[in-house]
Amino acid sequence: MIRVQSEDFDPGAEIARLSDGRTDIGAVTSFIGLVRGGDIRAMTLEHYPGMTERQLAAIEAEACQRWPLQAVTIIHRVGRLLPGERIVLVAIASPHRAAAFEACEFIIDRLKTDAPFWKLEERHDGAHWVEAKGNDDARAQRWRK
Amino acid sequence: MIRVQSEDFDPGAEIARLSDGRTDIGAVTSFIGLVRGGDIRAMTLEHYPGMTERQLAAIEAEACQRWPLQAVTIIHRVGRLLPGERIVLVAIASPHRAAAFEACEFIIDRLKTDAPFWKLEERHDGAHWVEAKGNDDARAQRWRK
Amino acid sequence: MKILYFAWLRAKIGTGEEDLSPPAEIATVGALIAWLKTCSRGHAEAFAEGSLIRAAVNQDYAGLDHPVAAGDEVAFFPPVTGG
Amino acid sequence: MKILYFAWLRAKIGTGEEDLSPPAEIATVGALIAWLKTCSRGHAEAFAEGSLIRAAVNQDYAGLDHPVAAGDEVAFFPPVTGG
Repeated sequence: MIRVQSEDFDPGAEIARLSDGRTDIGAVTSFIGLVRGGDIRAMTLEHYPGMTERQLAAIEAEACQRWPLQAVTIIHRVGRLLPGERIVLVAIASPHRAAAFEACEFIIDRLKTDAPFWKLEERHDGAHWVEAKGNDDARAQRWRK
Repeated sequence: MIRVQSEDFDPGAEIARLSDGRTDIGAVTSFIGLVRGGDIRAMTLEHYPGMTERQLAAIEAEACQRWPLQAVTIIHRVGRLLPGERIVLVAIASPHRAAAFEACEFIIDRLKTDAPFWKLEERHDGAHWVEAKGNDDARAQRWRK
Repeated sequence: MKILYFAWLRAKIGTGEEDLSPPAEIATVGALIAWLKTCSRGHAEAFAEGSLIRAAVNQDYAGLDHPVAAGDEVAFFPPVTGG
Repeated sequence: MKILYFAWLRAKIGTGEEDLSPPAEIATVGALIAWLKTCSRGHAEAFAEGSLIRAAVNQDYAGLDHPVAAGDEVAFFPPVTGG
């Protein structure tokens, strides 16, 4: 399940939805990314409607091919967010914990390098587009084999 | 925060609690382990009261020493559980996602090999104590260096 | 041809979307960039040497050699920073 | 000395806890196991050669050479299977 939305999401409801009423799931993992404060007063998430959903669907499909997954949820917010607000959720259900962890990390790593979102940070000296981190590329690279 | 209890827990409330009212957290990861059905009709979790909490506290302390963590929650249920029921929650808050993922996986791996819990499975042919998996030892071993 | 710009490219060029009809000999992403640079000062600045820019054709990532044609949706944007 | 048994050891021995006073020369976990095997048939079976058993002294994992003394809490159990 993939959603790109401006409103907040409820991590508990999303995580519960993955396993509710099922008895074949052994492990549910989740990742939530949040806006960190400090010098950042707000952050505006821009995206490329259409391509974003396509890329996220491709990432999800690749994860499902690589690991035995029973359910995948990816939710990413867009628009202006304040420090402490949730940006993104990735949640995975699998029979096995190793697969659930690896797939969750794979999806967020790949999302960071492939999904067309851009962050505009508001700092004390104005608004700045965040630059991509080489570190993120290196993390995403781990999954290519 | 460490809890050993027979009643169920609310993953959403526990995960939200880690970051509520804070603006310094960048990543929250969680792992939920559930009873898988199939041939298993029920599972009874036995533990060693006192030593369990000690071991979990030691695992949490080691995680906090190895990674920059802002909050850790470990909840493990005991008693009789049915397929689909939650057994364990590990949830982590950190400024950084790599630390949040690694610490979450470290804690559940170590919990599986070090925390004194035992599973008695009820199958079609009676009740059987689950045998420890060499696989779990190997996973826990990854973290020794 | 529908051309889309995101993030600082949108800001520099002054629009997020334009419908353009490049000459028929513009047949690749690379050629399209070279042609766009001649369209305005904003375009020239956005596509200046050294800018880190990604391209997508019909919503899939595309390299400089990727073909483009009338009717395509071509997007330009900086390396992504979501998540 | 408080001796605790868990999981199938508890089932085999027939109790989860007993207060015992081993002879003074029983000074290590290994010696305690050898002595416990003489206590009853259930004990002998539980601690039979080849059983995979872990020990803890005062709630910390302990090897066969670990000292035990009056007043200690000593626990025996199979490899753990929680999580």
